[in-house]
Formats: sequence, C-alpha cells, structure tokens
Amino acid sequence: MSATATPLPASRARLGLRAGLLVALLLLAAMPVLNQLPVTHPLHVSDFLVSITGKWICYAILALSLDLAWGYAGILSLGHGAFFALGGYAMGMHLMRLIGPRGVYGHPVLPDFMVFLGYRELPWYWLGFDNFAFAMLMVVLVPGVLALVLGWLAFRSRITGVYLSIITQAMTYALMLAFFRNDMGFGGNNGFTDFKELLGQPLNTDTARAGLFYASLIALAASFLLCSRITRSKYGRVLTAIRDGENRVRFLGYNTTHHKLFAFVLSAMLAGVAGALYVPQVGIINPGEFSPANSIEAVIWVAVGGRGTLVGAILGAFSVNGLKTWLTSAAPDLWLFVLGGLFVLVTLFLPKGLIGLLKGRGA
Amino acid sequence: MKHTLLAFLLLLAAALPARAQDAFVAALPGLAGNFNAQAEAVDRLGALADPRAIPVLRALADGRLLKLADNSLVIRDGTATTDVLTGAATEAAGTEVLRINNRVRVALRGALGRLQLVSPDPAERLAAAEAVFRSRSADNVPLLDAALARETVPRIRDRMAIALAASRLLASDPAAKLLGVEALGASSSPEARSVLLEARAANPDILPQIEAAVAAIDRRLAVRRAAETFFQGLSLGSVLLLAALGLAVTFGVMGVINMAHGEFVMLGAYTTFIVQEACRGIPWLLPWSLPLSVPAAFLVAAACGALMERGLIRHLYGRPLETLLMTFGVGMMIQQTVRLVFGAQNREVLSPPWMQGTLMLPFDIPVTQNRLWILAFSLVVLALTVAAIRFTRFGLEMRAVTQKRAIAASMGIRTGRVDALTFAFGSGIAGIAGVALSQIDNVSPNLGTGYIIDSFLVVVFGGVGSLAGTLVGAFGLGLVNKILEPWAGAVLAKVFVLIAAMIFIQRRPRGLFAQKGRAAEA
Amino acid sequence: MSNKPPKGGRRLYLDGVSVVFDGFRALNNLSLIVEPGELRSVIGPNGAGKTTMMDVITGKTRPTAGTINFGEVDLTRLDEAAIANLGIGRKFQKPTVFDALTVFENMELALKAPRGPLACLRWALTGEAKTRIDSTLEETGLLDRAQDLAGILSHGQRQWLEIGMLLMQDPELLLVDEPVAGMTDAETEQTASLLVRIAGKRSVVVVEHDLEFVRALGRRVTVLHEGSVLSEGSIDHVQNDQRVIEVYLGR
Amino acid sequence: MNHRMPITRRAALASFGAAIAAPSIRPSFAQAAPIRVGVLHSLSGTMAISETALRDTVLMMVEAQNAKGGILGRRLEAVVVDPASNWPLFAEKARELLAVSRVDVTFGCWTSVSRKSVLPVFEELNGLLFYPVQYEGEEESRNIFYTGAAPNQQAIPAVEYLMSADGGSARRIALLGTDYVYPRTTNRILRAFLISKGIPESDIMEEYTPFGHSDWQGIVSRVKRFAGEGKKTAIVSTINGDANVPFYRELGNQGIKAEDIPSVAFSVGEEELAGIDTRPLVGHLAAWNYFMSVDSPANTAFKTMWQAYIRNPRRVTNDPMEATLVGFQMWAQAVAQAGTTNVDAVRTAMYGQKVDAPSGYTLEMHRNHHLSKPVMIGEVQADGQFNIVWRTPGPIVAENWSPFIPENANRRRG
Repeated sequence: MSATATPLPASRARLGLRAGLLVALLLLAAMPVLNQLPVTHPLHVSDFLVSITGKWICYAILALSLDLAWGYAGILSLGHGAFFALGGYAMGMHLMRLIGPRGVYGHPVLPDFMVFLGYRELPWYWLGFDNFAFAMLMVVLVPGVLALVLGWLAFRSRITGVYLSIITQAMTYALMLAFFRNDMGFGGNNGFTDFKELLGQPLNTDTARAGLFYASLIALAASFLLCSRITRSKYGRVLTAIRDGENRVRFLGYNTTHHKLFAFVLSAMLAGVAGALYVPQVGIINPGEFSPANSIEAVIWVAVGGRGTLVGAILGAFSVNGLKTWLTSAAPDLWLFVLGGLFVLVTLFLPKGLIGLLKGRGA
Repeated sequence: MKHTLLAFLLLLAAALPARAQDAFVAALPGLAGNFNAQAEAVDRLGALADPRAIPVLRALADGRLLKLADNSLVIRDGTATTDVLTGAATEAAGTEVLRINNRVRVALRGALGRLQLVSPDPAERLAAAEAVFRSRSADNVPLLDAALARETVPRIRDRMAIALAASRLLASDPAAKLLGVEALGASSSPEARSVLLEARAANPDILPQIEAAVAAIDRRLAVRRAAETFFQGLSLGSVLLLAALGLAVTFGVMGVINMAHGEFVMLGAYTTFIVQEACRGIPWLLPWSLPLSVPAAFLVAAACGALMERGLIRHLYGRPLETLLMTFGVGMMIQQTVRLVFGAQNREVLSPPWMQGTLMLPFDIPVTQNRLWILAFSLVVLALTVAAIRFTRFGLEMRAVTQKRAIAASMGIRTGRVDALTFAFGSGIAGIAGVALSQIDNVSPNLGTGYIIDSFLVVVFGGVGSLAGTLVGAFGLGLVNKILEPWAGAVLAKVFVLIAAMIFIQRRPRGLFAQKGRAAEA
Repeated sequence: MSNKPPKGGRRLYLDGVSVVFDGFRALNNLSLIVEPGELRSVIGPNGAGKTTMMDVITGKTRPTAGTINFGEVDLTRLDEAAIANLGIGRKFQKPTVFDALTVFENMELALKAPRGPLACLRWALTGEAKTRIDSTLEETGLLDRAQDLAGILSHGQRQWLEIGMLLMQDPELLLVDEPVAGMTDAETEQTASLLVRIAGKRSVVVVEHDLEFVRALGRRVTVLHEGSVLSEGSIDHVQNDQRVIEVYLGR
Repeated sequence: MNHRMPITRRAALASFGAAIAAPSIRPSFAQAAPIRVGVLHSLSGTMAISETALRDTVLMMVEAQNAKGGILGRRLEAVVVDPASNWPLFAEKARELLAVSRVDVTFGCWTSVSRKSVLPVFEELNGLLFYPVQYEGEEESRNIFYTGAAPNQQAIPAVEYLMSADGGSARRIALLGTDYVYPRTTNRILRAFLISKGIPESDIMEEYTPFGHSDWQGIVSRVKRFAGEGKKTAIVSTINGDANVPFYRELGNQGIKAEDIPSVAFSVGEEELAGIDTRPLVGHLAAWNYFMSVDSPANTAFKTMWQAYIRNPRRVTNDPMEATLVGFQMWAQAVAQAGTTNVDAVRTAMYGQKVDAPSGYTLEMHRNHHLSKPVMIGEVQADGQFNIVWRTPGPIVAENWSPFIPENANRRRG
C-alpha cells in the first residue's frame, strides 16, 4: 500500500488469519460441488447445509458493512437491519414482478397480495422493478439515499455515540411499523413470498441455489476486498482517527461530516446488497427484518467476532448464527440463555472478540 | 335498608290486583324456554309491576336462576336455594343453570329498569333511569312521569327526564314528540343524539326540529371530544413517563444504556401478579394487592438492578456501547427465565373495583378510572423521584458522584455504593411502572419489549439528565400521537411521532431541556 | 488601523467578542489583534477565558456577540474544518494524538493535502510528502519512533508529535495552548526556540501559565482577566501593571 | 405455579385412549425406526404466547399415541425446534426438519406469514404440514392440510348472527383488526357480504392497529361515537392475540356492555381470556369451531387428558388446540390406512378421513385440504369460559376461495 504499511506486533497472527480466511473461502466455494456428490458419499454436503451457509454468507456481508461503520468510523448503527431489509425489499419487488401471470389469480401484472387486497393497478413506486438492472440499482440506491439523508442530518448536528444509536434504532422501528401497514403496498406483515424465478432461472433448482450461493460468496469476497482497501488507505486512517477523536480530526481540517457520511452510505449500500442476496435464498422478506432486535443482533455478531477487524466481523456472523441454528433445534427452551450469556461474557471478558482471542494466541 | 325494602315490596304487592299475580305465575315458565321465550317472558314480567319479579329477574341476569328436574324454578343465593313461587328452601340437586344471551340481557335491563324506577335505593333508581332510557318505549311515559314527580335527587331527575324525552319521541302524540326533541336537544349526551338520529326516519314531519336539536348537541360534544382527546394524550403520556422515568435516572443521570430496562418493567408487572396471588388467600387483602405491589415491585426490580450493576455493568463504565450490548443479552435471559417459570401465557392481574369503569368529570367528560389513576400515579412517582434526588442525602451523593466522581470520592463518598444505589433506584422505578402497566397491558414475558424504544426516545427528546424534560417529552409525544391518531390511523400516527422526534433531536441534539455550558460538553 | 499586513499574511482581528454560557460570561467584550508574523503570548489566571478564546477562533464555540476576522474572512460563519483549512492550526492543552495510528500516520494525516473522502481514498504517499514528514519528524526528534503507535509515546513526545502535526498543516496562524506543560526544562527551552523560529513566517499565539517561558519568548504579552483584556505590552510592562499584579501576580 | 393433579398422567392417557379410539395394545416397538413428528411452533418471541400450547398439544398426542402402541407398530418421536417468531427462521427450520431430521409429518405455524414462509419449502421437499389455525383462506397447497377455519366457517356465520334478532339485529358494523393479511382479507370478505345484505358503505367502519397495540382509548371512543349514530351497532374484531387484553380492558372501562355494542371476535379464545378479568365482558362474543365448554364425550376426554398432561387442573383448551388434535388423529388414521408414512400415500389417504372431534361433530377432510367444521358462537362468561349461544346444525364445508372476492373467478386451477 504505502511505505508506512504498519508492521503491527500481531502481524504474524494477522497473516495467519488471512490464510485461514482464504482456506475458509475455498472450503465454502467447494460446498455446492460437494453437494452434488451422492448422499452416501462421506464428503457429501447436505442441501440444508448449503442453503443455510448461503444465508450466513449474506449475514457476513451485513456484518462487514456494520464493522466498516462501527469498527472503523465509530458509527454504532442500531438500524443496519433497515438497510439490509430495504435491499431485500428491492430484490423482493423484482422477484414479485417476475412472477407475472403465474400468481394464484393469474393477474398479468399485480402480485397476488395486491389482487386480493383489491388493488386496481400497480402503485407508481413498483414501476420499473420488473427490470433486473433497475432493481439492482435500487438495491444499493434506496439504502444509500436513506443513509445519506439520515447521516447528513445526524452528522451535521454532531449527533454521535449513544444518541446516534438511538436515532438509528428509532428509524428502523419507524420503518418496521410503516412496512407492517398493508396500505403501504408492500404486502404488510406477510411481505413477499412464493418467488418463482430470477434471471430466467427457476429458484427451486440446484443450479439456482448454487448460483445464488456463488453470487453471495463473490459479493462477500468483493466486499471484503473493498473494505480492506478502504481501511488500509489513508481514508481508513481518517476514519479510525474520527472514531478515536472526531474533534481533533476537525481541527486538522477534515470535514468529518463528509467522511462519516461516505462511510455510512457505503456501509448501507453493502447492507442492501446483503439483503438482496438473502431474500431469494430464504424465500421471504417481511417487515420483521426491520425489527430493532435484528439490528442489535447484527451488532452482536461484530462484537463477538471482534470489531475493527474485517475477519472478525465475518467470523462473528458465522459463529453466532451457527450457534443459533444449532441451539434452536438442540435446546429450544434454553438457547436464549446461551446466546444472551454469550453476549454478556464477550463484552465483559473478550472486548476484542474471538479474533482478539485468536490473535492473542498467535502472538 | 333491608327492612324498608321489604316493607316497600309488600306495600307494592298488596296494591296489585290478583289478576296480575296470576300473570306473574303464568310468565315464569317462559324463563326456562329458549332465548326467544325468555325474552318475551322477561318483557311480560317487566310490564307487570309485580315486585316478586325483581329477585327472579336479577337471578336470571346473574346466572343464579336454576331449573329443577320438575321444571320448577329456584334461585340460588350463596349455597342456599329457594323456590321462586313458594320462597321455600329446596334441594339444588339435578338443577340446570338458565343461560341467557344478549337479547335476553337487553330485555332484562328494560324490565328491571321499569321495576326499579321507584326503588328506595337512589343508586338503583339511577341505574333504572339509565336502563329505561336505553330500552325506550312509549309505554314507559306514564311510568317515568310518575317517577319523575316523586324524584328529589337532581342527578336522577336529569337522567329520568332524558329517558322520558326519549320515550316521548316514540309516543304517537306529536306534541309529546316535540317536547321530547326539545328536552333531548338540551342535553349533551351522545346517547340522546343517537336517539334523535334514530327518530329521524320515523318522524319526517318534525325533521327540522330534530336536526336543530342534533346540531345543538354536536356543538357541546365537539368541546367534549377535544377534552377527551386531550385526556387520552395525557394518559398515553403518563404511560410513557412511567416507562421512561427509570431510564431518565439510569441513562440520564448515570449514562448507562440499559436495554434490559423493559425487562425490569416486566418484572414489576409479574411481581404485581405474585402479590395478588399471595393475597388471594386473605380475601380482605385482595383489593389492596395493587397498592401493596408498588413497594414490592420496587424492591424486586431494584434488587435485580443492584445485582446487575455490581455484577456486570460496573466493569463496563465508560464503554456505553458495550453496556448496551451486554444488557441486551441480560434482557434476553431475564425474558426467557420468566417464560420458563411463569409460562408464555398472559397472567391475569385483576383491577381493584376503584380502578374500573368510567368517571364523569364536570361537563360530562368521561375518563376511564384506571387511566386517571395511572396518570395521577405517574405524577406522584415523578414527584417522589425529584424529591429523592433533590432533598435526600442519597440524592446529594448521587449528584456529586455523577458530576465529579474523583472529588466525591475524596470527600469520603463511597462511589461504588452510590452507583449501585442509583442504578437500583432507576430500576426500581421501572418496576413500579410495571405495576401500572399490568393494569392496561398484557402481563407476559414480552411486556417490556414494546416500551424500550419509546422510553429512550422520550428521554433523549426531553433532554438527557433533565427530569423536567422527561415529563414534557412524555406528555408532548403522547399528546401529539393522540391528536394525529384520528386522521392518520394508529400506525401512521406513531410513525409520524417517531420521525418528528428524530428530526427534532437532530435539530436540537441535547433535547428540549438541554444542559448548557462547558459541563455538558465534557 | 494603520498597520498594513505584510504581503501574503493575514491579520487576526477580534472585536467585542463575548461568549455566554448559562449566564456565565466566559468572554466579555474581548478585542485583540494579532499581526501577520507576530508571536503573541496570552496569559491570565484560571477562568480568564484563554481556552474559550482559542475555541471561538477555531470555531469550536460560537461567540454570542462580536466579530472575528482572519484577513477578510469572517470566522464566525465557518466550522472547525474550514477554519483549519484556512490556515489556522491549533495545538490543544492536553495532547490529543491518535493512539491507534503510528507516529508517521499521525503526521501523514496532518500533512497539508486534499481533505475529501475520495481524495483520501486515492491518496498515495509521494516521495516529496515523505521527505516533508521525515524532516519534520527529524525536527521534532521523533524520527526513530516513526513506526511506533502513538499510544505508547511518553507525554513529552506526544507534545512534540502534536506540534509536529501542527507544522505539517503548514498553517498561517498557530494557536498553541500550554505547550510546555509537563515538559522538562531542557524541553521547554527547545520549545521556546522552536516557536521563535516559526514566528515571522507565521503568526503564533501562545497561551501559557509559565511566566519564565513567556519571558523566554520575549515578545508582546496580553493579559486576560474575566474574559477581557486587562493589560497588553512587553513582559516587563505587564509585570509592572498594578492591575495585573492585583489579579494575577500579586497572589 | 403447577398444580398437582389427583389423576395421574398415565391414567388420564389410558382413559383417553379408551374414549377416543382403538383398544390399547401393549407397545412393543420392534426394530422399526420411529416415525418422526416435527413440531414447528415458536417457543420464544412474540408468538410464544399462543404457540407453546400447541407444541404441548402435539407432544401430548405423541405420548398418547405411543401409549396406544404407536402407528404401524412404530414408535412416534417428536422433533421440536424453535423458530422464535422469526419468519425466515421458520423457513430455515422447516428445511432442517425435512432435510436433516427427515420428519414424516410436521405440525406447526400460527401466523399466516409463517405458513407462507414455509410453504415453498414443504412444496419443494414434498413434506406434509398440518396448520391448525383459522386464517384468511385464498390458499390450497397439496403439502398442507388446513385444520383451522376458512372465513366462511367463522367470520360470515358470526356476522349473520350479529344481524339476527338473537344477536341484537346489528345494522352498523365496526370492523377492528390488527393490520395484517388475515384481518384485511376477512374484512374485505365481510364488507362484500354486508353490502350484499343491504348494509350501506357508510355504516361500515374499518380500522387497523399494529401488532401488540396497547393504547385503545382513541379507537374505542371512536367506536362509541360511530355507534351513536342511531343504529344498532356491533364490533367485529379480528384483533390478534396480544392486543386483545388491553382492548377488552378498555372496552370494559369505557363501559361498553354487550347489550349496547356487542362484539364478536375471531382470535379470542379461552387462552386469551385467561389473562383478563372477564366480568365486565360478559355477553361479548367469539366465533370458533370449538369451545372448551362443549359438552361431548370426546371433549371431556380431551380436557382431562390435557390437564393431566400439563399438570394443571385449571389450564384451558382452545380451538387451535382442538384443530391440532383433530389433525393429529386424522394423520394417524391416514398413516394406518395407507400402511406407510410416505407423503403421497398419506395425502391420498387423508381425503375423506373422519374424526369424532371434541367439538361434538364428525369432521371430514375434503379434497380441498380443508376440514368441514361446525360454527359456534359463544358468549363470554364471568369465569372466562364461553357459553355457546348458537351453533350450526352440522359441519360446514370450507370455502377457502371465497365467493366474495371477485378475483377468485380468475384463479388459476391446480
């Protein structure tokens, strides 16, 4: 990068982590292939594991985006789930439009929920979503614009720390209530389900699943490279400086509002991409995604993995969600204790998260 | 009381011709028939003016009228049963409770109303006037005329007059009708308005008079409606205030973000439930279980708060965001514990009689008793909180520690103890809020979740560290919400309030009652 | 108003500036002129308004009343970043450097260069910039610590780093708040000579408690008291001013 | 909180077995692998309040069936997961049940959205889901059997009752609901129905609130005002679970008596009433296909078995629990008849399956995957139970595609 690339004390550990990450990526990439092996084969990977891993990859992208905002720029957003959900809704709208006349009521344009709620025509904000490129643009644009407006208002007024967190939480809460309304034209509580196809490919085939899996994996790798490029540039150092002493950075002549806004908007857009990839894989998007608890959970992934390190964010997303999937089946009555206890223990004893633990061992 | 009633009944009975007494006997079997027959029988009994009908009809209304195997009817009173006709004690074996439906209930109300219009008990007469008004019929005119002439209590006279006017509207005499319209138009009750509107179709000839009367009532009702909305806003505000007050202490004064705050509220509500169950064994104590719950809930929540502060939060001072995440985890655990111990179902917390029903304020403004109590309660809790902070040694130490910890410590204040007490105090207030919320919301493990975001918003909106700000913030948000609700709907009103609060905070980041100066910037 | 600024330099001009916090007047009708290239010391007892004066000049605090101009530019309309980019640098009383970054990175951050997010993202360290940073590190005696995290520096080193960062901004006017607090005598001497060297090319305002240090600077001194100017002139002049002796020196 | 029962669980289970069906065979469970029964109900989050009882019902039925010797000589094994009231998690857990746990049948879901979320999974992996809650209809998946009511089995008869002389001859209707698809669709159907009965649009009020709404002051006073326009008014409530307690409290406190403005609810059962003091609410109505107060031998057995299983003599039963029980019994019969747990074979065997339900009627599964069900109207009693004041003479066949939604005419078949 530059002549001053910092040889940190724990750099060997960091190198080890990078290598580990690469191996993990390759292993992940192999999953859909191993899925094609016969069920009896010892290396066979089940459909369930592939599909759930695809979901976790999307969570990992969300965690990365949150880490960029929180871990590096110090913006603790408790509303990142909202950007994720908005990206998901944009994708969902595209998928709904693609159903076309294959809906239950055979209406050429209107999605089923509009038909039985008595809509006569498509609301204006649904126009254009039948076009893939337009929908993908909206996936990043809508979260980006929301982040721009909210961030501009907040950063300009120098709302930081806890106050900012509460405002972002109120934002996602307000959006949740709004999207629950059936009159909004987004299907209310039921949201969107029963998607048929994407890019001409039926969604319930192995090919489509593998395609989405690889798309998510590529998006994760790209996000990682992007974030890593950002955090290692001088801009990344400005963000770190803002996190640790925003006032001081201002006196150095940096307009911190612009810097934070840039990071926040970028982060929101990444979250939107994660949401867009998530929706076709889980097959549903509904206002529950806006619930404040979801956003807090995402923050917790980052905290558990280790904020301020990109690998940590990814690690956190995979480990917490893996634990949750396992526990909701293995100990349905007790999983909240385990998960809640984990958050308590991590914040108390592992302020640098799992990654801190690994690094500590490596150094 | 009992004696006068008895004497009065005997007097009434003696005055009746024998024919009516036979009619009483003849009407009885209908009560055991189907709902149709029941309603008819009730109507007939109500028209008889036979005092023996009163206990029978009351028993039917309360589900205490039983049918024996031989089709004779008996009334159950506690454990004793008496025969309707003979008044003799009977065996209750092989009996079947006579069930009624709404249609019979409507008939019963009318019949009992007619029978009780001349009761010696003013409360009964008032209820009767109300009932007769609701089951209006032209036949009631002479009855009401007579009752009105005897009546001396002004409030009952007013109700009887309206009932009379409403009944006159059904009479065939046009002059009487106009009299009725005029009297109804002079009242300010929505029921009178409803009666007038209903009469429009049947009386095209006096339509202008009816319309004028309705318009007159409408003018008076508009004021009342505004007052009602205002009260509803205050009431919502008082709920927000209660929920936010504890947070104003833990977050506002100490700067601790406690996401488990809602769970402390929930623990308060469950404490109320436990106290109530404990009081069930002692009947005279049961109505007082709610006031008893207040200190209990405070102690339970405060103990949990102190435990959490000493065990967990104090290790994270100066790291508010970590505190936020940790307390979220604690909240999850508290919620699941309660769910496993008490079950996921709602728990029933009874309202004491003095918190039920509606109270009429001057100008006929109806306010529900429970909400009025909660409003008053929230202000008392606020006053006590202010007093505790301003006027007690503990409050002094608390302010000292939060402002200049090191200096306070050097003056011999045990800051750790003060921290624990302050947090316990804030949590205790949350517990008290739970007692109040048990009266209007579900007592379920999820109780607290619904209030946490609103509470934070109220505290930030009002200005962190300012109890006056919390007060104004809570009532302000409550009022705006209720004013918006009629035209925006409940959901959008809430969304608008959230957005408005967010924008407001961005304009004035320190809230309504900002703490100014260099201290605030530290 | 006869003193014309020398070419290229701008004059700092405060007139009738007041700042009121909750009824407390931190600055009370303060007027002050710092000529281009001048080295000015500002002294005064605690609460005299020294730091608040710095705050209003750098945009941290908005004045309740009064004018603050830097050359032709009205500073009261600008925010901190814009004022800094105008060429007014500030060193804080408590050294605030970025602990999570290395000494070199701290300097790089302060180096005069485009400040926008995209510019920072595209930024690549050129030889020229590196030379400038290295020479300033040399000047501040931090060259051998360039790759260490700023968080592990000693107090004195942090002060020097902060001064170094100030120099990297290449400001026209330096506001230096208690630069020698916690320094050894030798360091204090070094600092004084550094500031004297800087002045002339740039204007410097030094806020200080340490009268010996002020004497070592040996230039014009302004005494603040209760938010306004009590006395102004040479160090000997103010030290003999009866009012100054009463409120400050006499105690 | 548990109250010990004088009757032991085993005794109650045995008596239930005797009352309901076949003679008890001593379970031997040879080497055959167990039949796996998935339970997909939220045990945490907002829906836990309603769904935990259904989990317990399924577990009870599994235990009872095993006490009777299982099915086809195979033991039943319940696989319980917690989808935590989180809809994407429902889909994930459904996939896990089908693909990893390889369950033969699943009992689960409460909200429509959870069913919509798992539906594609069940269709893709050809699973079998029994859905036990009344819903808005407009659905018919070959992989789901709907054992709750369709709108014509609950909403329309209830409104007809309100408009009858016995129900108070209502001519003005306030439709109050939680803002989601079930109330929206049901109210759309009801609106069309009311208009077909000659009620003008101006006499219908429709208002929606968010989930868990707790401040009903404004809406209840608006209903009062709406009722004050000179016509007999009734409330039709599609308010969802949690919001009902504050709603009824407000109704009681504002003095709205059933004699003045009766209300009929479609989502309020014995479980919901357990959290409310019902004395001020006597006379308000609910429409269901089963009430705990039904007097039938099957119901007595059901109640005894349930209260013994849950070890609480005061625990109530409700309609979705009965629907779960009926679904379970039908599935058990269908498996026995098909001689296999193969989904396609069981599906075919399900059609025409009959069960003597606790509601006192014989219910039949039709080819539209819905049950024929009786409709009952119950009045709230002071003890939290319902007094049945009206019921259909026999079970009604479900119209899951409502004739009151005109778009259903264009529906694609199959």
